Amino acid sequence: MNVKPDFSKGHNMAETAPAFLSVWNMESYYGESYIVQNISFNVHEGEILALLGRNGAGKTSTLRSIARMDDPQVTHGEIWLDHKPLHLMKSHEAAQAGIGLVPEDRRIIPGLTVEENIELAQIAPPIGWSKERLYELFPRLGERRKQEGVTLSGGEQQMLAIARALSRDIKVLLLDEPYEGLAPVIVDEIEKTLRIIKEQGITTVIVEQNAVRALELADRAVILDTGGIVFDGAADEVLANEELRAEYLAI
Amino acid sequence: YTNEPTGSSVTLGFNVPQTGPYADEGNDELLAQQLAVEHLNGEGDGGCLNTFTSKALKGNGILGKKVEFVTGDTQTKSDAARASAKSMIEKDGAVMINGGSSSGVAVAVQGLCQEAGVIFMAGLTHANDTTGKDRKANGFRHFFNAYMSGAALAPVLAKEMGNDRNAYHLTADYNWGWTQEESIVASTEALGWNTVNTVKTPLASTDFSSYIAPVLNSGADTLVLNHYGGNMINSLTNAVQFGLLDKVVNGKDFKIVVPLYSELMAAGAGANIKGVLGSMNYNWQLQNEGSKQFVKSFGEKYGKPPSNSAQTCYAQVLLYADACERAGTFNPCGVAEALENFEFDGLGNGKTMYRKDDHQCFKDVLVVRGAENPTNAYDTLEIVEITPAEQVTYAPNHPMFGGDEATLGTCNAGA
Amino acid sequence: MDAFILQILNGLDKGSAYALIALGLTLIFGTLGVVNFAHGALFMIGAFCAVSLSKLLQLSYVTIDETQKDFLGNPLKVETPYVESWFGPEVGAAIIDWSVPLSILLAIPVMILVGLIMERGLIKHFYKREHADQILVTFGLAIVLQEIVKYYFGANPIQTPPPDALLGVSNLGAWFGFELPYPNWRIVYFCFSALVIAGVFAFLQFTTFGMVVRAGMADRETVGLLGIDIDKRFTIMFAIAACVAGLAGVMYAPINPPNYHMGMDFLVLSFVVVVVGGMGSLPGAVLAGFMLGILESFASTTWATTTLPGINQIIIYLVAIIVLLTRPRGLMGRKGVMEE
Amino acid sequence: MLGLNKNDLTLLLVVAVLTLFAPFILNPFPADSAMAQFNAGYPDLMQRFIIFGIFAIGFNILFGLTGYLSFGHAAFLGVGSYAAVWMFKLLSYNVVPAIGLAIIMAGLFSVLIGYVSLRRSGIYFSILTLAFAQMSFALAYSVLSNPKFNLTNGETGLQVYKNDPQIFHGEGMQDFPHFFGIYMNSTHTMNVGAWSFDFNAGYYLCAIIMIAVFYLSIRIFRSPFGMMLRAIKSNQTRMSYTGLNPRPHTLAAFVISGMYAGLAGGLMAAMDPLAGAERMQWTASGEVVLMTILGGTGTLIGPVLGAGFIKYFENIFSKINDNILHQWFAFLPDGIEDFVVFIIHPFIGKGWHLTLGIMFMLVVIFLPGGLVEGGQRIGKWIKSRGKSDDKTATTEPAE
Amino acid sequence: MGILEVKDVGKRFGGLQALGDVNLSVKENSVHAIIGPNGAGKSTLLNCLVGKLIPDTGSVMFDGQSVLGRSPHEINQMGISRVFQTPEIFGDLSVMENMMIPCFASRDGAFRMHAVKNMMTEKDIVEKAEAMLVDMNMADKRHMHADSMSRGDKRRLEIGMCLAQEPRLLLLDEPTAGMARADTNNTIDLLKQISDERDITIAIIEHDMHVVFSLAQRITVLAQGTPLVEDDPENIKGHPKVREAYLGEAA
Ligand SMILES: Nc1ncnc2c1ncn2[C@@H]1O[C@H](COP(=O)(O)OP(=O)(O)OP(=O)(O)O)[C@@H](O)[C@H]1O
Ligand SMILES: Nc1ncnc2c1ncn2[C@@H]1O[C@H](COP(=O)(O)OP(=O)(O)OP(=O)(O)O)[C@@H](O)[C@H]1O
Ligand SMILES: [Mg+2]
Ligand SMILES: [Mg+2]
Repeated sequence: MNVKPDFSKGHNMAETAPAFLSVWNMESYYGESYIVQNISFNVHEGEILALLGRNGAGKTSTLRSIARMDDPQVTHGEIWLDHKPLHLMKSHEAAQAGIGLVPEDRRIIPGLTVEENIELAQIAPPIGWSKERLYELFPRLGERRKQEGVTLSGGEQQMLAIARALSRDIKVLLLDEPYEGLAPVIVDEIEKTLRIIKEQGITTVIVEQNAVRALELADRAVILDTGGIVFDGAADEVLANEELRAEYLAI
Repeated sequence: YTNEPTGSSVTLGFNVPQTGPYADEGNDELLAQQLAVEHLNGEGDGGCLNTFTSKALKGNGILGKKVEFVTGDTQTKSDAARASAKSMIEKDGAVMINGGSSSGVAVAVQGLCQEAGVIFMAGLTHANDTTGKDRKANGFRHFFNAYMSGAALAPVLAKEMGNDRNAYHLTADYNWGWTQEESIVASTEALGWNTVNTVKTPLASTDFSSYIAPVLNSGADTLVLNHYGGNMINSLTNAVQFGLLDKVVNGKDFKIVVPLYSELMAAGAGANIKGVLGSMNYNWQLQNEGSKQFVKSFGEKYGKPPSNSAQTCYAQVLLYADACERAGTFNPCGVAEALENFEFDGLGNGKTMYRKDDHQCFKDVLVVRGAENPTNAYDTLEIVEITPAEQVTYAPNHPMFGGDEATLGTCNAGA
Repeated sequence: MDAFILQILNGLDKGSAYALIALGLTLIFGTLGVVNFAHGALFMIGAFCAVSLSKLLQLSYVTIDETQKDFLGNPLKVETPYVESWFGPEVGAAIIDWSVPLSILLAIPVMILVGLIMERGLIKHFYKREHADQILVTFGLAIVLQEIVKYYFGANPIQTPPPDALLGVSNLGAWFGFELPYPNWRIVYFCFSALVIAGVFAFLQFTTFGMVVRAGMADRETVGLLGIDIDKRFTIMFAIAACVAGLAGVMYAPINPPNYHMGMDFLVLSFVVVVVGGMGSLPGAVLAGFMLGILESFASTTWATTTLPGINQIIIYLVAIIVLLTRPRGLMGRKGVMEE
Repeated sequence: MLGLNKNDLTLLLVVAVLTLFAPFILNPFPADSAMAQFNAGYPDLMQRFIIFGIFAIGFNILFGLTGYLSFGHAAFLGVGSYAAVWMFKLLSYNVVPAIGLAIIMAGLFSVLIGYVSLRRSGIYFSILTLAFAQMSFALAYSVLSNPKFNLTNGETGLQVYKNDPQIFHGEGMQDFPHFFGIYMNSTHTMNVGAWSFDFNAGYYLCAIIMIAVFYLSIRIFRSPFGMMLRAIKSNQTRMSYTGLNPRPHTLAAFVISGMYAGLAGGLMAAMDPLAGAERMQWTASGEVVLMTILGGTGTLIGPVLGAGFIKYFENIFSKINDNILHQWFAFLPDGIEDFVVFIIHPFIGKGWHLTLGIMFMLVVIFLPGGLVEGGQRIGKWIKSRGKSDDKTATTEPAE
Repeated sequence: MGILEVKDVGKRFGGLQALGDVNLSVKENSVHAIIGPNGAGKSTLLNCLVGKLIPDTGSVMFDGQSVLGRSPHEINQMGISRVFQTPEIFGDLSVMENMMIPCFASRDGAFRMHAVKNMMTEKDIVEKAEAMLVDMNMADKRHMHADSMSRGDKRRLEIGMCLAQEPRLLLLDEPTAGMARADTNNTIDLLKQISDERDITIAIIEHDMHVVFSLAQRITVLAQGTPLVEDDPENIKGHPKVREAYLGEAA
């Protein structure tokens, strides 16, 4: 199932990376604890990949590793984005290279208004969607633009977090549980948005507990368990596979 | 008795500020003390051993024992000073403690030495209390005091500024400041001066502008700064900044008086001290034999003239050693007895006497003035008057000195 | 009446010293979240830039003058500053005279350098550490800086006068027909502070820099995710703060002669100012600086000290307590900054 | 035993043994040797180690557990000292009432200051405590020592005078604090070969009290109350939404630590009957903060180590002068000797602050958990080298 | 008369009327769900109940007593416990200690000096906390540092902590957000069991309709700060207004 990229040519990955985003033998640690345990997977340009698994499986850690956050520390392996070596970058460089992460607790910046939160994202190049366009997509944010970001309701914050990512010209959008805390109508909205984003050619990795919804959206799925990959294949395959569903997704 | 020297050497403890604002003052004291030790041990040029009227010292240590010393840091805090004095007494076996640059420390360490049974030679301490209400049988002061400053300054002030002046006092808000203010107010009022106001300034003040400004409108024509060290440097700087010295009030030129001067303060205040009057315990420009000899020894060794605190400590170390020789023992009670009512000359201050009743030393007091045109970094002050000792002498039970209640107690020789 | 105005002026003057130090401190403390006990030392280093420059300018060569004698009776060594021999006695003397204002030129690069080294070499590693650790390390650093200065310059204050032209007093009341003499240099100091404060405000207000740094302080990680190299900005911010402290020090030197522990004397007070102003608020720090300066001035008047003995000793702390009890976050503090 | 688990009990026993045998341990060098300068086993310094240890242990109960950083704890130490000296002045030189009153007064004072200051948290709290302490200092230094109303005797420090009432001071008693006739300054010196060891009554009084209060602090750390305090540090919101009122908890911790400070102040006066105002200054408050952080915040033994470290520097390093250096390096050829002395000179004697500052920085940079962490690392290293050594237990208090 | 009576509660934030005249009555020993779009004011309402916010108008009675003007710990001691939208736990403490603290709070009240007792010798507390951990399926994590758990686990711990207090009214703000399906199901079972077996009233805010419809006996729909409808789950499902404003096609 898991197509191992062919790295036999050594480290000349810039040309040989088999996919748009390649994670190869990545290992990450929080201090002493070994969390992401030697995982490899590929995401192709323009596709939506669902990254699934139980609580504590290591999904967040994987996304954070790709976005080159300080924790967890990637101690081994390589990450390539569009022929650029992410594993050699710091988080702000990764962001400039085209990574956009919507973190699980949204991380709206306290002390800044909605608008400032977006403006902040548009300081470093490359810039993506304009404010107007974002407010069009999320009218709610437009209404609240002068309010302090952290006082928004949970759902509004989620919108802001996504808007903030889109306001940058990103190549890969990493979404950590984007539906969490959102009203069903909004989830529908966001799902629609994600499809729009996909049409724009943005590659997406989505982590979601609502596995069914995520799988309906995704082209491909990777299932993690205790830090390792237990499945890598087409999204439909998961829905079809009774065993997988029961064992790892409880659906 | 405490720390009786049994070997071939005797240890003295030099407890001076080595950190904090008075570190330079302390450093000067330490240099002088080391010089004294050298001279006692017969090294160097012998310094004031050549001029000292008592000839008991032979340059072979004290009572034949080589003089060694330990040093400590008072940090100009009573607690720290006591800790370091204790360590010298308890750990290093010091039989005498010398040094310091503030009255608080002096009183605190004096009390400690009394309890521990060693001799304390007080170093720089100017408050009346040290040999006033806080006098102790084991403690001796070579430095002059606030009363003496007042008594010495008064005639000069009268001569230079007349008997009709309005004085405004700025006083550091702690013991020494108060006693100095009290003394100066008493002696100037005796001249016929009027005291317009006395204002207490916090010790921690750095900027005195808000204390200086009111002087402008107070009708005062004289400002008395009962400040020491950094306080004095800043208050004087600020006063000059506000143009006080250029003013004419009540038809008289405005004057500033700094009752207690030191060389370091003068250096710190720079050009601002020009013409400002004050008093000192000693100045290297004194031309008596002892002084000339001391300045030569000190200057040749360290390349600068000694400060008055340096001279104080130097003289005290020699005096202590001499008293031991004359008493034939290091026992503090014997030494104290030898020092009491001891009269001598040749250590730089001219004729000097250590009074038995309160262990205060009596000698001439200098009135000095900030030099108008100093030719080098060291002659920032010029001597205006050498006030004879008689003129500054007072009764041991003077009210400013604890009155009849103040007692020395009995000498403590310790364990 | 004029006594009253005089005290207000004194208060403004004191206040501008407080405000300048507090401004730098609040940039580091309220914005970067680092409890910088070495900030006072930066102020002190600034002042010693002025001292050093004036000493440098007075570097002299020695000639022996047989006609005069020094204190030991040897021939006097006469020192002539090199600048005087290079530029002629008049220009040389003028340069020496203007050494304090000139040292601004020296202080800016020096302070920026000190700031950069300090941040890159030390503080950087402490952003994520507890405040307690920051206190210990910066306090250690402050001691080290102080002791180095003490080693070279001694413990005694060093008189650093302003240029002769700025010595003396001006009558500020002349236009209004009454006497209001005020020292020139203090007026200069006040104007200079106002300028620096305005400059810093403008920089933070009219550029996104301030917002980025505030955001970075609240959540470094997320700001990094948005492609911003927050470390670089923190470094710049630190250098600016160091520079502000240093300039405050340079200009303060003629007011009161600098000594090696002047930083510590101001340190506690400037923390009080920052906190009374409210954490994270620049205007707060400035406002609190001036407020405390003026209150302190009034508390030292004879009237105040006779009505309430000792009020001049405690006024600042008393006001701090009252403000903090009535306004939870100081005068203008923002919510959530350093409250845990 | 004693209601402690095995680790804590070992820790307590080790501390007890170390303190009781301190006169030996701190005097490792023969009295006449060149290294004798490094001996710390003389009564005054040993007493200081213990007293500041108590102060820091108490401070740590507040700071280590609740995270409330008080910058005014020295005020309580000062109040304790003044209370004790006043007892000496009024009653007699017996230390029991003096120490008792010191604790009570410091407790009352801390209720007052704590009640007000604890209305704020974080830096606002720190500044409030600082402000109170600085006010107390300023008042003690000048206003309260005003001749008409002399409570503190200002700069000089409060001390006992001959004409004080001392209503229970018996005839023929010495003028020095005593514990029912055992004088605090009585010292027995034991000479063993070249070594000399001092056993001082005051020290042992302090030592016994410290072991007791150290035991108490272990109990507090391990108690539900201690856990609540840590919970407050971790998340006050959760705390109040769990039905617990953070305020009385923190106030209790504040008062307990204030009383520890008062005890330390009382002991200080008992060892040396003079109470100086600078004991209350912010630098003194800052010092206990530094001690605690340096040793290891929130650890049981850390503060004591930190206190020892700083006091050792203050008392030992400040006393090393060039003369002593020359003695040490006398064996070197003259030129090299002078050079070595020249290099070391800035760091000793009047340069002891410099060394201290450098040590502060080195410790925080390389040992984020303070000296305790250093101990733990050494412990681990020793363990990894061979079989475990019992002594490492001292450095392994929980948390 | 319900155990919780909310009368005409209103709350403004600046220009925004977050709550306007909310009336709500929660029956004793029932499970009452509050749903509604993001930003409807659900969390705000909860905040008014537990003393985090003070409403501008109206009254809140719990068991016949007003809660207004009381501080959070007093309200909690009355028997109201709350789970937050973003987990609030004692991050620096171990999981076991986290669990013991509410046990102490319910036994000893808001403050009690136990300064020299050994915490581990409090048998009843230890047992109760252990039992609660077992109930929450977290016994194996007992010694973990609470902060280093994944978010789903933190949420479960928080619920456990609230239950350990044996409150009479349990307020849950999106308790299963971010929880894996399997754990969500466990939580549903747990909450069901609690409401069946113990004398406990539950008010729950949730966007996961699966959870809502499995648990709730009564549902209030809040929109723009005012209750839209209050009804039984069956009726809510079919309610056209609710479908439009909130549920979308997903229902
Ligand atoms: N800061 C941290 N320090 C130590 N361990 C951590 C930290 N954060 C997470 N972990 C551990 O790493 C493992 C993976 O966590 P991660 O957050 O990646 O899981 P997840 O798959 O995102 O779970 P969830 O669905 O609950 O969000 C968990 O076992 C967790 O305990
Ligand atoms: N402190 C505040 N200041 C200003 N506005 C606020 C504040 N708190 C909440 N609001 C606003 O009040 C409205 C209601 O917020 P609330 O958090 O109660 O929504 P909610 O119903 O819980 O939404 P969600 O389901 O998304 O969590 C929101 O529009 C929010 O932006
Ligand atoms: Mg996650
Ligand atoms: Mg909500």
